[in-house]
Amino acid sequence: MQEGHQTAREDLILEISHVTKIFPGVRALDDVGFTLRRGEIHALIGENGAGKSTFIKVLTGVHQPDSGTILLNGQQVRMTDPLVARRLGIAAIYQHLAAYPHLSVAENIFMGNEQLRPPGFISWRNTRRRAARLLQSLGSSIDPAAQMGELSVAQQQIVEIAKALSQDASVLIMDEPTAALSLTESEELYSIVRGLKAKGTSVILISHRFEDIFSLADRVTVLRDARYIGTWDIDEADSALLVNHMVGRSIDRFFPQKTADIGEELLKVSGLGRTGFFQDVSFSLHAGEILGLTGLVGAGRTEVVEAITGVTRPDYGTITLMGQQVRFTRPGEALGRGLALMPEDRQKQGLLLPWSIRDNVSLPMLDSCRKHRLLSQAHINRMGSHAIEQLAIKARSGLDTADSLSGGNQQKVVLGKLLSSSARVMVMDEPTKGVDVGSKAAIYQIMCDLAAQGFGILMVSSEMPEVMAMCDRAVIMRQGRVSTILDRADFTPEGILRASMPLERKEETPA
Amino acid sequence: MSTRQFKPLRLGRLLRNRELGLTLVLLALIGLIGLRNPAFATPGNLQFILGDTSILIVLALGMMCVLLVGSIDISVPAVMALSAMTAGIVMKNNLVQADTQVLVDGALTAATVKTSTPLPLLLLLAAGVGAACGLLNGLLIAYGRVLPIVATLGSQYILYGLSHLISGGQAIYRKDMSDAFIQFTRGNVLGFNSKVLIMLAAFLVLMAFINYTRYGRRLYAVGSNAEAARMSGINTRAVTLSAHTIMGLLAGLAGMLYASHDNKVTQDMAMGYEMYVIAACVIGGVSVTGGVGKITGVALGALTIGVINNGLTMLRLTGNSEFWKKAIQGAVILIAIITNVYIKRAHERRVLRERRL
Amino acid sequence: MKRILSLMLAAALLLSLGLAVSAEEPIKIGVVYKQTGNPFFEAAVRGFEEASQELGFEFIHNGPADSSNEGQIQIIEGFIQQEVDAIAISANDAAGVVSVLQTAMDKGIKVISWDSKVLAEGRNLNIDPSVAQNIGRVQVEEIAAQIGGEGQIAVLSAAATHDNQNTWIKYMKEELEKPEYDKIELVTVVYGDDLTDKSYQEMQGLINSYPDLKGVISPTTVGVAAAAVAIKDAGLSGKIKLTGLGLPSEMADFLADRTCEGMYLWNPIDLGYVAAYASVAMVKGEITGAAGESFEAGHLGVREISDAGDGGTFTIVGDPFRFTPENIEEWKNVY
Amino acid sequence: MASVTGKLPAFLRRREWLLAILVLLTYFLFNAQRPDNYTFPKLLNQTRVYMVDVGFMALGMLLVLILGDIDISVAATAALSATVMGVSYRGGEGLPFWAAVLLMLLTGLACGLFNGLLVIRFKELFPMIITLSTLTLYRGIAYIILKDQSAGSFPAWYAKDLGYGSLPLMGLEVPIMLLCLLAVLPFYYLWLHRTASGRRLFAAGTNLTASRYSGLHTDRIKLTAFAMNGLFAAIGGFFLTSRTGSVKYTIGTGFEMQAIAVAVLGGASTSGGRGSVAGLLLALVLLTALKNGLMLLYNDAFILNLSVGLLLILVVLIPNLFQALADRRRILRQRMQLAK
Repeated sequence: MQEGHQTAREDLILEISHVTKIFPGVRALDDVGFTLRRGEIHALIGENGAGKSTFIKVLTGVHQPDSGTILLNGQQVRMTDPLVARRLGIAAIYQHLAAYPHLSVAENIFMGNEQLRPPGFISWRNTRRRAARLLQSLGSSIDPAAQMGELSVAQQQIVEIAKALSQDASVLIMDEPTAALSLTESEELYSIVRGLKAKGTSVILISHRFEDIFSLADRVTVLRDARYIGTWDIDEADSALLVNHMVGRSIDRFFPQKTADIGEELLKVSGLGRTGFFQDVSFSLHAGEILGLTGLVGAGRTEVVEAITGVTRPDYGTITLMGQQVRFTRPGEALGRGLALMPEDRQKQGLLLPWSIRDNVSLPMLDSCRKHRLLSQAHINRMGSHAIEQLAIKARSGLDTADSLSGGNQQKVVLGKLLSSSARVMVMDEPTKGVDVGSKAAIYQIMCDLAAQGFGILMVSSEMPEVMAMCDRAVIMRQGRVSTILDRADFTPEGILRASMPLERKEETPA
Repeated sequence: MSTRQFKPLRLGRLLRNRELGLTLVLLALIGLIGLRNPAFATPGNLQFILGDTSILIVLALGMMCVLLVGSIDISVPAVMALSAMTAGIVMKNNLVQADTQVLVDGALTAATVKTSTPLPLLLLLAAGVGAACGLLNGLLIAYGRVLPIVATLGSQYILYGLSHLISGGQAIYRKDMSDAFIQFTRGNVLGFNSKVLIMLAAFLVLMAFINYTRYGRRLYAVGSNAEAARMSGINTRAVTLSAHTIMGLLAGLAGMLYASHDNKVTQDMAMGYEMYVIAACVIGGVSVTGGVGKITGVALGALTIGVINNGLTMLRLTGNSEFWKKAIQGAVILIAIITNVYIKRAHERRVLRERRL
Repeated sequence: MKRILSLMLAAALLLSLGLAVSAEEPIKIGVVYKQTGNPFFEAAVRGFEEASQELGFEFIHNGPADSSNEGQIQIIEGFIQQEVDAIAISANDAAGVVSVLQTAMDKGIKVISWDSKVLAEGRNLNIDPSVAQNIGRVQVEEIAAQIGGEGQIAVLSAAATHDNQNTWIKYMKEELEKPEYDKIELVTVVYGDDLTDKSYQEMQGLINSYPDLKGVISPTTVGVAAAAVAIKDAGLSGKIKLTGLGLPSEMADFLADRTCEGMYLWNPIDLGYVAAYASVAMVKGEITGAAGESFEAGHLGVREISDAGDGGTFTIVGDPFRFTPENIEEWKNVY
Repeated sequence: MASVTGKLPAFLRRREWLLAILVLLTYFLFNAQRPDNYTFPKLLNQTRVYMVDVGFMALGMLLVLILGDIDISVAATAALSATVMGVSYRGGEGLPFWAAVLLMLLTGLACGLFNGLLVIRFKELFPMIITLSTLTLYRGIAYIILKDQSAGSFPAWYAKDLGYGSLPLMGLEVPIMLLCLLAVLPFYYLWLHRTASGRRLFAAGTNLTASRYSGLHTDRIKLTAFAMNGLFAAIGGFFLTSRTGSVKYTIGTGFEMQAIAVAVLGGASTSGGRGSVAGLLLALVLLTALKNGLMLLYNDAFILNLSVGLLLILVVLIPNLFQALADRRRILRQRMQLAK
């Protein structure tokens, strides 16, 4: 399937072969090849952590590959920094990171590509005018003078798209451009991308949404564990095939069989609201149950679980935990009452990266590791080894530091930390984000085991297969409200998607 | 594009306009102090305050650049001392005295004229020394990965030491200064003190740089999101380096203003001044974490400090509380920054309330 | 474990060496002044140099970078460590160095304070540049003469914490009680903390707040120079009269252009010279510092030691010297 | 962490070893220059000048630095505390001395607590900015209380025996002040490195968010650290006053920078999560050896400061450069393996 031979060389705008990128201790790309035809929309898919982000950064000159070649229009290029890539006509929309929250929308769009007027001063009038025009062409009415940090996630995404479009690139890379968009906004984007294609622009599209891929892409390439897996024409591929290649094994053996019985109500949330983030959120969680909380990026899922577990304080509504009304001021209080939160960003919120496994795991329970008022290293060691054993963490010993572990094992350490406390309700925010396939399966198994032990699990997830396979029920949010709560029997991909899609600002109704 | 829909946002921006708020606070302060001592609110005194604050403003502009990229520089006064001392020594060594006659009130009077190295050259030298110091700080921070506070704390010790070494223990006095240098901060153009004009020039140049050039905007980009800046091809280290160099250059210049104004250069010149500079920036709305801050705000922040300092001097002259001065100064700064926080929080709440769910 | 090892290693090596050698050596004097880089003290050191050439003693000198009491203590401890025979100090804080100087005296080191005294219990002898009363008096006389014996005057002092400043101001006020000064009104005393820019601001404040101000006394070198700049900048040279204690090198231009028509200071070279002679006499046991004793101070002649009224003793160097536009040329490059 | 560094000799990677070597170098260098005055017993005697009061302030500062915060009001806190002690004792006419000391410690605690409250209440503000204004405030209050006066006439055992006395120990005269510092260190060490609350302090400094998510009461940890810093500042002021024998409102001006320099030299980072008692002690020893040696050799305050500044920068910079070099070498090695 490595198919340089299928296409004539001159049709290829971009040809990448044997690219390897090494970070200290990690091989982020391993001998990856990829071709992009002129005027083609080429989808790149893979699980989180498969190497897509590194791949983009190599293409845009943020990282330099350690080996391999990149041919642009048949010429070998060396992109020593992002400016070179931009000059060569490669533009990218990044999933995160790329926004300057303190600056205006217009300035965000033209940062690094300023609208100058002689003798080289920035023309703010042109900047704003062009920004407004670009945003308009995306069907958006965002004020170019608004401050970026005050926009919603979806609006920021649109600005990022406008930014990439402003560069008139011949190769456009889009990393999850629709992740936070409404259906119409997505449609708008589709037509823009098709228009670009018609003008001869080549597009690399990275998306989780198969509907994006099937409605736009000409070809699709799969990456897995930093390696190239294969490339297919879109009409040769179907979602089952792609998923199998992405996970590397058949999908039905991937998710464990859940056996837990649903028991008494553990957690009840009613009328919960936090100004500006979400409102009127009500649901309940039972022992042995895995409850999904899903919706688009920016729908308010993380904010809801943060308010429940005391990270932030809700403005309205009540939370009832095991029959008692509670209101936590910090996660520690929640943990003490049996409500544990596994946060979304394990590197920033979950772990102390420079610390060892055992020190991470024992952190919430340090008071129980004391002997004669001093910490007992033996006790801490025991906790570390116990977690390693119980969760099958791949490490030489409990003394390994968290930053030396793979994503999946890091996530297990976070879990181990929470399990060392006496929690009964486990809130997991994107538990498998950026986790390799093997660890994913293991985490699913652990979740089922916990449910069988009588835990109630509230899982925030954006991955539809995950929600459909793991959850007993699913709360679907849109624009800060609960749009519906579905039982497992009623799960359909279309149903969940329809419930997640934002209501349109204009008169159109969702498809 | 429906502008009507976003009107609330525009209104919010207007309310958030902290420059407006600061101006009001400033006027209120002037009014209050003026009530206690009418001599305070006279145009003459206000212009004096403006002149007196010019040096602080020049320094605060540089500090703003450094804070914007998320760094800090506490070696500022030592840079001032070293630059002024270097230029001062050159000036002293080249000093020529001549007795001439000048026309005073229509009559020829005997006078001594002192000339030395041309003033522009001296200014260039001081600015160069300052920029070199800033560059050094920048190198340590951007390329040596030394944390800004540690690096500039160390360089403060070093630079003061150097200015002592080169001075050989000798301060520079008025008698060692050329007339041009003494007059440097005393000229009067269109009714404005030349310090004010120099400050205005620095202000305008920096405003053009920060608001209207791509290099200036990069200061914001790096401070707002360094990772994103790196991904869009901005050399974040070079930007940090240049911010520190600008700070150094302005400190060198400010050192000359300070020396001319005081009629002397000592090796411990301006010790402790960095705190006022940082305070001016913070009151003016610059975030110490980087990415936020407006040049007009900084100027107003520095003026607020100037008004407080001068006001306390004037207040005490009619009252009798010399000993309360320091505590009041600390309390006023504290209250100012806390008020800022409350204003910002109120604004954030308003934005959240206006957000559509 | 490694940490403990490293500590022990350091300690052991430090312990292994520790021999002090002492032999018959020349007299060694440690000179402490208020601040490094101050020309007044540089000049005083020249006085010590002069005396050391005449008497053949060694001396080391040092002052803190920031005119702090703590810095002086650090230096004194260093001098004790170097086994000096006498310490001659101009103190930043009369009380703050008493304890450390007492330990020095316990070790047989003689302590002489000069220029700015140490409290009686921390010194063997104080050398005042001049009689404090005289210093206060001459400045009042000077300003009275300049303003024609009538009008408002103000005092711009260093810090409210400086003993010598307060003593002088006290004597100024006593002097102003006299009937010939009835028409002179002392409106206020302000403090510039011996910082140039603050002194300048204070002077500016005086100008603005007292439109009828006729004269200013600033008994501090930093203050009088800053006041001169402020008066000149305000275009009031000759309209507001200025006197005080000023450095000729710093004030030269202001005397030349008559912003200041007369000011005082004692000769720091003589001050150091006398202090050096007193130190040597005391180390040699010729004097103990008791009232009634006297010693030979080289070319400056015999000095009598008398009771200072603060429980200790003192001697003086001479009368403050009056600098005028006429004589400034010959002094401005001396100190 | 350890696995990331490359070729730099293992023992140099630990700040403690680097400092120990520097201590020895400094000692031998100056000892060779001044064999009669720069000796161990004499150096030991100098520890009270360079080690004790700054040392106590640095102990407090270390806690705040481990959190990744900074407190530049410590010297002002020490001054205010000492002022309260001096004024309440009033040369024997006021409170009994023990009560004055107690009041002093409480003042330090209160100042620290006020800083801490501001820090946790206004998270938008940098502790540096907050303590910059409380610095002026605290010293201003001391000025209001004491005005231009100085307070003194303390009991002889305090101003004389504690400040300047020493005890014979193994044939050496050891300053009593130093013994006080050394007596506190083991407890401080155990608390910081061997108890749950010390551990939590490091956790909060390493990653505040993750610590909060792990159930730690991060606000309380911060409050405690700042309060204890205030307390240590007061203790530092207590020992400083025993040397000066009297209090003025300007006492200890600039000591905050010295305290920060000591803690940073000892391995603390202003970005948090790092610091050790052994490093701090070695940094104090090094500074004592260096400053005293320079004092003897040059008798120049500015050269002394210059050297301290240079030392501070080099000690932080050199490991960074080695680290960068090691990282580069490691990647090169991986690339070579790739080529094979």
